Amino acid sequence: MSVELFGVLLGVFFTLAVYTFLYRENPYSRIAEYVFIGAATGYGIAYDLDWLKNQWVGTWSKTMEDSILFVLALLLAVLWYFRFSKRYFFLYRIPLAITVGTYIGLALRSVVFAQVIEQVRSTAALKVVGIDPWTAFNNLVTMIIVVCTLAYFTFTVRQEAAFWKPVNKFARYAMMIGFGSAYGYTVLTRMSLFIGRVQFLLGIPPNPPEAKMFFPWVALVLLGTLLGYDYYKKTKK
Amino acid sequence: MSLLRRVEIPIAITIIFALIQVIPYFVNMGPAVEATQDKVVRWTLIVSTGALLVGLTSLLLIHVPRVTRRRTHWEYSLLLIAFMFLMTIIGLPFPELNLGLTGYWFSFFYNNVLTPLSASLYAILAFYITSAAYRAFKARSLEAALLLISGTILVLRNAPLGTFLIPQIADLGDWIFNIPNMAVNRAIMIGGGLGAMVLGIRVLLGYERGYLRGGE
Amino acid sequence: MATAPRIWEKLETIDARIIYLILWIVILWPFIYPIGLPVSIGSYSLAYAKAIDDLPAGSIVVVSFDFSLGGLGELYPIAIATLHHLFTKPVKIVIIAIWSDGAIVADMVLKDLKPDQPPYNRKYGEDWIFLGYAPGGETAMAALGKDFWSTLPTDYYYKKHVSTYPIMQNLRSANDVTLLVSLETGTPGADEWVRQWYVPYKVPMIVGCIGVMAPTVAPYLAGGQVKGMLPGLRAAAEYELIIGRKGLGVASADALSTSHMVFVIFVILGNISYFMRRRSK
Amino acid sequence: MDITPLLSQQILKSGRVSGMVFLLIIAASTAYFIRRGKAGKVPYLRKVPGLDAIDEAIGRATEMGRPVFCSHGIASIADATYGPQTIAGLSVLGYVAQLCARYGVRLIVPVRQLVVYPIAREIVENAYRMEGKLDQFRVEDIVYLSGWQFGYSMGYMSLMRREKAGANIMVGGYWAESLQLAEVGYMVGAMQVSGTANTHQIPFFVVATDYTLIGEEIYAAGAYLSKDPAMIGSIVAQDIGKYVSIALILLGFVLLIFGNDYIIQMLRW
Repeated sequence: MSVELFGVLLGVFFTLAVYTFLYRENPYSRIAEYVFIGAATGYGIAYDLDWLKNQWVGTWSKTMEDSILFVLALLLAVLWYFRFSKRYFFLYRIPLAITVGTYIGLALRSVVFAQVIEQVRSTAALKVVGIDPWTAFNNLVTMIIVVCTLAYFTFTVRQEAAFWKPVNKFARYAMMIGFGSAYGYTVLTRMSLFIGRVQFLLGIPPNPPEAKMFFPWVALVLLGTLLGYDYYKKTKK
Repeated sequence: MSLLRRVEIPIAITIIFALIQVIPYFVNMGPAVEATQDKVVRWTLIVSTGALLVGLTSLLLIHVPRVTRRRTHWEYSLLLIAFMFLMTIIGLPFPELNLGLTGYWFSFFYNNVLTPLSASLYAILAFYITSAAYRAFKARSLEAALLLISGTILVLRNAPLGTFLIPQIADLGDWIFNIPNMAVNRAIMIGGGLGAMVLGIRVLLGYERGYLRGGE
Repeated sequence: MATAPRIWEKLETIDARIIYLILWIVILWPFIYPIGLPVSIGSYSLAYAKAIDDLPAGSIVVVSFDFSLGGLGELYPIAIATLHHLFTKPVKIVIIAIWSDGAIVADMVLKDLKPDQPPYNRKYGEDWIFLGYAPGGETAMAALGKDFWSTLPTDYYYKKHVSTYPIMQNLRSANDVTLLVSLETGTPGADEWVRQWYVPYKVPMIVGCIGVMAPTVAPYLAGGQVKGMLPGLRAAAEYELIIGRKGLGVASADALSTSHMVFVIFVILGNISYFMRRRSK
Repeated sequence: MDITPLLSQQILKSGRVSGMVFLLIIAASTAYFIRRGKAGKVPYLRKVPGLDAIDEAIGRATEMGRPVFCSHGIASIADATYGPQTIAGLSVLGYVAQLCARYGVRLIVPVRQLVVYPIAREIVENAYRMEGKLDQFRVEDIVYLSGWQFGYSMGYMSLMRREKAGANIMVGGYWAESLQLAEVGYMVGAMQVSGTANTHQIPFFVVATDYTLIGEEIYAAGAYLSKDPAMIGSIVAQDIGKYVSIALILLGFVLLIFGNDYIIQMLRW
């Protein structure tokens, strides 16, 4: 068997091994799980090392000053490792604080625009006059839903006044309709992804056509052993 | 060292690095400051790669003893360690030796092991999305009924057969999706943004210590 | 009637594995025995195709692969059909990737399509170019918008400087781009492109995405930033029918119909059993 | 108000002023209400059923003698958009760990991000220390699973099946794995509390888990559970942000009916 063909066999085996998990947790799904975690971690390390090398070659080795900064960053990076030291564990908080600080800063400045200002502005800019009635109606509905849902989530107001009850009800109904539709829409993606795997198993191009050859046999072996084992255990009881 | 032990030090570092990103973003301090800002972000990325060491060590701390002490499932742990080292070694950034992300063997394992595993797992959602709907899409109350109805309409809208049988369902489905769903998402997004901002401010004020919990 | 309620009770607490098995069957079946259920074409797909059809000769189109191998199931047919459509038009095509795996995926798609061979016969470096992966996510998008050359200095296949290719002479920043095609599964994706390319440079966009991302793109369609959208496999089938090149999308349409219908049947069954059991109580 | 001089002298950046003002309002009110809370003026706080359910979930797991799973999402703390969700999840983890230590129930924390791993470990370890039960803390139960999304979810699902999770608490940034975890959690009979601000994943949590924290509720979780008056005070700032947003929307909307787009222009400053 050529290496390429063996690769396809591996692909078919791991694909089906994952789906045996639907039946129950079993040695095949466990192999898939541990191989995946191991390989993915290795991939992550390789990927980061590659990234570090590119950073050094591409950017930081150009000037003396940058080289020093790069080395300093590496030294700080090593401090993470002190998490495992009983005495000096607190040192790991320094790289942590640098990381958290930078990203909290980035988050503060991006969230305010992307999630708040832009959303508020596009809601306030919804027109109800000078356009066709259907769009006007939709815009009005959108605005009301946004305002009611926002109000629904307030934490620190005693929602006792009479108007709260209909507002909250309306918000909850709108949310349920919205969540339902998002759920329903996602069915499409999930089915499509599985259809993609089925196409792989059936060897439909661009997938390697050899997969079709392996699919029934691997499926038979996996299912046969699992069902056989369970049947054997049942009858022994 | 006793000074470094204090939790105020990391909090101060957090604040300084956060403000480096925030203030020049709003107040004009010239291109030099902005260049520094970007540089700090890239520099921070290098610092955070160090966490790799921690992850690697903690994985080994769990799985090596399992293998050496022959605990349950130790064979699988061995498999995990083997694949981890395998991928690391064939992925070392030395293209001269045919290693690295573009090397033959790295691509081989990427295409034939990682990809099928990842894609198949992702696709397992087709099953869960159906079983979850089967048990939870039930008209127990008006709210649940609304969820059920709008979900079903959208499923019918996306099935090629659904729109063929009931052509109007495409418009109805799109309306539900583009108006109520979009509006709800927008409101949740605004609220979420506000929550994230308040949380960020709490971190800067040194109150949110979840991530630094402990101290002395 | 003691048995009837028991049936409903059983149906309500049915073993999930039976649902799984049925789903396997209804998705495998149409690939082995195609049914040929009809597909109707929606407005988003028409708008998407129109955006490409309306391109003036010589325009520069940037196609960005913003997804990894996991998104192939839905985006492969979209990517193939889109590039096929573009390669049959007299436009210049620049292919990039904002996701690291995006470059691998793009390479795969291009290898399948072979733009330099018939029926396309498009010259690499002159009619089209593949620049590979630009790291940095949203930052990379912003940088590309400002300056293409310094952000992606070399091409993917030959690692030669972009200045040596004729196609790149007229492409320095986002201002030179007539249309941006983002094929995306999430972050960074369409959202970020709108922020970094539409807002400052007003570059029109079309988006091919996985179904779940449709809600995040829909507001931009309404707002006019995005001109057309292909959400998921169903839209891929529609688009293939529009451009008259049947591929994986059309082939999957049957399986989509059967799986969705089974989903609906399950929901109906679940509700019937729920009400029957409640009534018998 | 005219801000052109500030812009023309290039002190402030055009297009960013509105965001800055909004951020300042939030920052000032957070600081103010924290101070007020510290002074003993604790604001009224409505019930968040999802958060109250955490106690119940842990109690139930304890009774059944099954472990509690608690995760904080898959986003890195080092992420400009989703990092705050992880911080929110970690605050919940601190609370959960404390309860688990108190009741003597096993706590399993699946981790996806390397950067977050040491933090999660310290949080749990410290909770056990504060309850005086450091001897019961098990390092190997803070599990780094995989940096790959689905490697993580597969490991998480297997763990729940193998260890027969009694409760599964998920608060943080979740993506496609949300439904995988929720379905398997349901199948093993765990009581589940979930929460995320990722709008496209909320529907799956709502359908498949017992209680769901929606959007901003996760950011208030740490303060809510801590019962610290200063922290609770800060939640008022979240509401103030909402009032400002609602006011801007309504005002802009009404003014636009009369052809005035002042508010919309203002938000472009």
